[in-house]
Amino acid sequence: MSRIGVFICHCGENIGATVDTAAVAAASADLPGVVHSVDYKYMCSDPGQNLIKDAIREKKLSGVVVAACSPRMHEPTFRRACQEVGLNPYLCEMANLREHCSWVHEQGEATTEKAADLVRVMVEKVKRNRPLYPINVPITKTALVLGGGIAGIQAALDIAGAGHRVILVEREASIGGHMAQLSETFPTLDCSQCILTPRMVEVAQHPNITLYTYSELERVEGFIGNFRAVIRKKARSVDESACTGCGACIQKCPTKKIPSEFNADLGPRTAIYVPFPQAVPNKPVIDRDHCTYYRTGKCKVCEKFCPANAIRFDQEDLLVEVEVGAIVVTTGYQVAGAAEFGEYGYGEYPDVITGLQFERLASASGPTQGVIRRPSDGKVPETVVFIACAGSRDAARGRDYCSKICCMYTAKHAMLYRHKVHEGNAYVFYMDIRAGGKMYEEFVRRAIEQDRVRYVRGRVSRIFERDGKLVVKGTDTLLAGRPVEIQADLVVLATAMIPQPDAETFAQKLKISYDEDRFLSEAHPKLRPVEMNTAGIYVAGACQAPKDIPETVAQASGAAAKVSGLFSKDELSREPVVAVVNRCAPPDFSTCVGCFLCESACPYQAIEHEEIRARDGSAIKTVAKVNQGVCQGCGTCVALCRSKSIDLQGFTNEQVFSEIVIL
Amino acid sequence: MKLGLFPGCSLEGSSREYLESLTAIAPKLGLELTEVPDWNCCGATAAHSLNAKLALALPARNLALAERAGITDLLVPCSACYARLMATHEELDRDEERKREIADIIELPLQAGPKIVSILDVLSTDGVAGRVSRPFAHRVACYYGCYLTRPPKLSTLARTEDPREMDDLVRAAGAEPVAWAFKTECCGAGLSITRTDLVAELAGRVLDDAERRGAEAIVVACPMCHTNLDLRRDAIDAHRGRRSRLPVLYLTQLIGLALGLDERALGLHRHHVPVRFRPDPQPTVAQEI
Amino acid sequence: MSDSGHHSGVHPQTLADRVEADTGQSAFRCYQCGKCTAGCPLAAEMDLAPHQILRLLQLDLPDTGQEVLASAAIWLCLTCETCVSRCPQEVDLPRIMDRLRDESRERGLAHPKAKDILAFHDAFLGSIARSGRLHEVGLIAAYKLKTMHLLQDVAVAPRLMARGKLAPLPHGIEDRGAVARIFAKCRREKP
Amino acid sequence: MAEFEPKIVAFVCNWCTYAGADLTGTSRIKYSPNVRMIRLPCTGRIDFMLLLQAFGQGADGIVVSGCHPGDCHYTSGNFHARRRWMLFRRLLEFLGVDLRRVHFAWVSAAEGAKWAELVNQVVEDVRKLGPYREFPRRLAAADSRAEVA
Ligand SMILES: Cc1cc2nc3c(=O)[nH]c(=O)nc-3n(C[C@H](O)[C@H](O)[C@H](O)COP(=O)(O)OP(=O)(O)OC[C@H]3O[C@@H](n4cnc5c(N)ncnc54)[C@H](O)[C@@H]3O)c2cc1C
Ligand SMILES: Cc1cc2nc3c(=O)[nH]c(=O)nc-3n(C[C@H](O)[C@H](O)[C@H](O)COP(=O)(O)OP(=O)(O)OC[C@H]3O[C@@H](n4cnc5c(N)ncnc54)[C@H](O)[C@@H]3O)c2cc1C
Ligand code: SF4
Ligand code: SF4
Ligand code: SF4
Ligand code: SF4
Ligand code: SF4
Ligand code: SF4
Ligand code: SF4
Ligand code: SF4
Repeated sequence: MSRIGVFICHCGENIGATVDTAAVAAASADLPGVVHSVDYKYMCSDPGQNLIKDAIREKKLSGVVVAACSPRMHEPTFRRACQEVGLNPYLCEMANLREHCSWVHEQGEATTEKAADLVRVMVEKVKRNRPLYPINVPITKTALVLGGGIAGIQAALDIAGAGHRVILVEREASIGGHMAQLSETFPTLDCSQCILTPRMVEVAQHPNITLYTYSELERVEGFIGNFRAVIRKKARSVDESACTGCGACIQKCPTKKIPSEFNADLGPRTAIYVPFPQAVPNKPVIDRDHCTYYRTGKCKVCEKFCPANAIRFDQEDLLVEVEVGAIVVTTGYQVAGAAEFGEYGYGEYPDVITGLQFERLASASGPTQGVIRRPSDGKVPETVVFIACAGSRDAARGRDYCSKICCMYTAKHAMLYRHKVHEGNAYVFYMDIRAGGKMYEEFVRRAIEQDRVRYVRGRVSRIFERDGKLVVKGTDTLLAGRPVEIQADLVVLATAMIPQPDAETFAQKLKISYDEDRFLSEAHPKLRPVEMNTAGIYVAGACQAPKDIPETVAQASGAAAKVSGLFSKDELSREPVVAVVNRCAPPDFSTCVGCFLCESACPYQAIEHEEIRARDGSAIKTVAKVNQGVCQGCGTCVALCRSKSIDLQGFTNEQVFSEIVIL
Repeated sequence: MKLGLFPGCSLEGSSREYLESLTAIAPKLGLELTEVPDWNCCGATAAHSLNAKLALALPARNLALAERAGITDLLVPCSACYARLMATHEELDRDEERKREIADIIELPLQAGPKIVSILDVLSTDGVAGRVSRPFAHRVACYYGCYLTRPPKLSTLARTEDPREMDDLVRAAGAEPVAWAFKTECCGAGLSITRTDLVAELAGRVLDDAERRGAEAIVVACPMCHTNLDLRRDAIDAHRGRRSRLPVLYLTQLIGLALGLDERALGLHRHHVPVRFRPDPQPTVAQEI
Repeated sequence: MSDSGHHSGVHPQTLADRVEADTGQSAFRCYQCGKCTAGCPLAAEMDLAPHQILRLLQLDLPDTGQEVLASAAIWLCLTCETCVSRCPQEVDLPRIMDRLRDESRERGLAHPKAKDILAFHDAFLGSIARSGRLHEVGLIAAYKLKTMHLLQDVAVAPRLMARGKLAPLPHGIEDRGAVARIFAKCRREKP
Repeated sequence: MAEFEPKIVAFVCNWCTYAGADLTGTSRIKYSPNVRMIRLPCTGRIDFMLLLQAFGQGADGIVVSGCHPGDCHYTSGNFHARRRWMLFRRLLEFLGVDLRRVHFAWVSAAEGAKWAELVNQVVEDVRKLGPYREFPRRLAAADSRAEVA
């Protein structure tokens, strides 16, 4: 039998002046199950709280209703008071007599009546409350960082710096990502590799970081604090521990004409290679698709010349299982490529290139040692046309979004070109200039005012080649659509930043969500920008949306701070407002019929499958099971379950129905 | 292959050599053509310039007649008619209500309608290559014009900005297609009679680029293109102040020549710019794809 | 009469609204990049560049609609579809142009320079309405009469005749009634 | 005769509408006292049985209100609610529920005034419709076949 105590607060005049609190207390005293009912001036004050504590002790209360202000204000206060005298805090509920009653209605009978109703409803509810206990999950204090671009590097270093272990997985042969490919970076024009490579080395040397390059995530299971991941270490064909990185193999490899990914296809590489000289680790891999030995069975030149006997043609992929408490996703982006730009002749004319290719042309470590030479004949171009928004803001290509960085890098490219080729003409065709960042607008103005880059407002319709020139047909919309035709030597397309080609399958593997453009979706666009919906998984960098390096690094540090916060405790304690699937006696075990409607509805992927087995181990049925570490308590599953097998603690069907019934 | 045929008005009049050459090569290439009974004009530019409903109804009647005649694939050699029929087909497909309205207007039932195919869809490179008896060994510029390639969503060509299908066909016939920039630039199409001055400018640019790349002929698959480049040549010459004798051939004529057919049967004598070739082509500008 | 039409009884919506209602094409999709104009073969000849036509539809100031309907540009558009093929926002300009021509003529706003083009279209449709197919000799004759451009093209016609390209008599279709009825049904009901 | 005072039950989510109604209070905006609120974590938790139950229990009108789409605390919860709403709108209609008595709304934590307006509006609308007698009777009749869904 319930023994409920009701405590009506006057909140000074706030409630007392409008609601007849004494009448409410009197009415409540008559409710079935109520053994104690008082009103008092300030329930939240120490004497007020003591009233509650004393009553709990003296009257052996099994539940408490405090009728006062909004539970959003003082629920924690009163629940703590209950707990202090041994009553489970979840047996305390509040009726909102202030915000929802006295402050919004005139003094009068109807208002007092409503106040009494509100108390009655809560009394009915609290009778059905059950003690709940915070959910504690242990935390494995190791973070898994997926993707070794600047985002992954920054996150790994920050987490490792906070004293936690990090496993960094990069699928290419070296970490560094796109930043390693850039020449100089806006808005300061520092040399990209100069600021990046020290951090790459730091990663390699950090005692808390384990680096897996040429590796990918195979699968992952578990939940926040307790993930188990399997990493596939792809066969390098080189024994990393034996290899000294002398490079003899690379020099001798006769297969030399493979387009270099690092140089954005503007230069060759060998079949055994490191992506670039400053690679971390500086150990080669054999590209088996191109290696003569793997294709024809003959060659092994590298093996012959390797002084360390490090070549392993028979090496196989290795699966490594790791346990981690948090995952940071930093898988980056790609740039939109070839086939897309028919009207610009990309792929047709060698001198129509992407911005990323221009970075390699402008980079001192690039195929032209930083001299801007056009790919077709190696001439230094006299006129370069840059085309902004190539493939971005382009519904026809299924991409409505702005890539955000290209306005800036286009200004940078034009500027670098003008610095390197003083006589050269640089034109930029643009629609809008988006330069919202610290010193960004100033940067663009400098390109226009000092470096005399000529900006033409209008999109280019077509490019064709004539007499060795690329004829760029555009218009100037600021001059009422006057045709602007430029005979260019080189055209640079600021191609869109797009998600990795495998973004969807990758996201599905991790059970995280992505948006219609296939960028990963953060939990809240403003307030939880580095968390994913799935607890324990964080995101940073261009895999979430197009962004530049400063923003990427800020987000990476943010994600790292979140991870460090999580790792600062040994156990994770959560509100027990979570869903549970019921259990009942054999032979049913649960009324769950295994339809998994709940699974499809749960926004947090908290529903798992559980096999119920008989004593002899034979499977009886598969039912839903809520992972309480992941469930956020929204209750969507409850509303959908037809057999009423899943219920939300704290807001059970029984509780909510009883509230309605008593109304 | 059995095909329905919608010749369109031009092919019965000013562009009859297109129809003549098509009918001449068809049996050689195994194409059996059945004309849509009692077809009517598709309305061309005039109808859709002035009356949206008419622009659907006129082509729709032809679709319905073709369907009634049991035609499943309908060849429309004229690119302009092809574009009108494609557009109508697409719109009626998309909009059932519109379809019912139009069926009422044309007083004929219309279901799915036949599949509409262009001349480039039906000619196969293998089919041509296998039957060439007199390779057409000249450099030519393949001119696709507007209506075969646009809008890209309806076009059946793989690369609408730089299509290759016609180039492949002439190569199969022994010719050497030049890489040039005006494959799909507009020649002025429907303004041929009313604004000959503009056509002279636009068609002139096309001609210019073809000559510059050393083409010995322009190859077309559209009566409008042919009219503008061939029949309007004097106007173009006057506009540009120089004379050009670059012949303009229908694709079907070029293939016909390669198949060894008689020039007259292919209607070459009907052209305004005489079709003559130097025996040993000496390209002026060397451009390779 | 104001063309923004907020207060006119006959045209309750703006021109942009009317265009959208009939063609499904929203002028507001256009973000004024100018790519249409950059590729349009006739932009240089037009009094309003293609993107400017859309801009005027968007602006909807008191006289902008009128300005569009009275422009020569809408009559010059060749419906070559170059613009829509490349438009990043997939705005079907030629379709909008068709609709603008339609209303321009209906409301007697057609640009004087459009006279010939209109005459040609009318002659063309007249020819089809009569016989179901286009009769080129008839068309040219009708057009010349309408425009009094009797001398233009005189050089071309006999040459066509000589090469057997022009048939002096029309090839009509059999069921001319069917086509005549289509024309009758498609005639716009006058408000 | 005293004016009919309709009984309105509001199902609201904890994060947006409940907080919005708190703000109505903090701003001292007055509204009709005829409403009783049931707090739930999310509109996604609202299942149509709850609505039936409320009508069965004598409610004359119902308000369902949560976060604006896109602002849901639980990311997609209120989309589920909205989609399901379409479905059970039909079901409610089938069962003979007077749909004019069910109001679906979005009230955010910042929309205190909107909450007051909404409640007043619904109270007025339902007052005009009069007490809801037909449905409870039907429900009682159907009670033998109890589990409706
Ligand atoms: C032409 C151009 C010029 C630019 N110039 C500038 C500039 O001047 N200033 C500036 O601030 N920004 C510039 N940027 C932007 C800059 O490149 C990005 O902001 C930055 O590189 C984003 O870093 P990231 O780590 O998120 O992604 P990335 O650099 O793409 O790194 C992602 C890494 O993850 C790896 N990876 C991907 N998938 C997986 C997987 N499944 N498993 C394991 N590893 C995976 C990739 O191999 C890669 O190493 C420019 C961009 C371009 C295209
Ligand atoms: C008109 C307008 C509309 C906007 N709309 C949006 C929008 O729709 N979406 C969006 O994302 N952003 C919007 N923003 C931007 C948004 O306001 C800011 O991004 C955000 O408020 C920045 O937060 P903050 O904490 O850095 O700064 P602030 O909000 O300025 O907070 C700084 C705090 O520090 C206190 N403070 C200052 N000096 C001291 C000191 N010496 N000691 C102690 N305390 C101090 C201040 O009193 C203040 O409380 C808008 C901004 C404006 C102006
Ligand atoms: S075996 Fe392969 S990697 Fe080694 S040298 Fe030969 S081609 Fe190069
Ligand atoms: S030669 Fe051997 S030791 Fe030297 S880099 Fe190659 S694999 Fe490593
Ligand atoms: S950043 Fe600039 S260039 Fe890039 S898509 Fe946005 S507006 Fe276009
Ligand atoms: S200052 Fe503000 S309004 Fe102006 S461009 Fe920048 S962000 Fe836009
Ligand atoms: S809990 Fe309910 S919804 Fe989920 S699987 Fe079981 S029966 Fe289906
Ligand atoms: S309460 Fe919400 S988060 Fe928890 S299992 Fe149900 S749907 Fe998922
Ligand atoms: S190309 Fe499209 S979006 Fe650009 S100005 Fe023209 S119509 Fe507008
Ligand atoms: S369709 Fe009209 S507006 Fe568009 S490019 Fe052609 S002529 Fe210009």
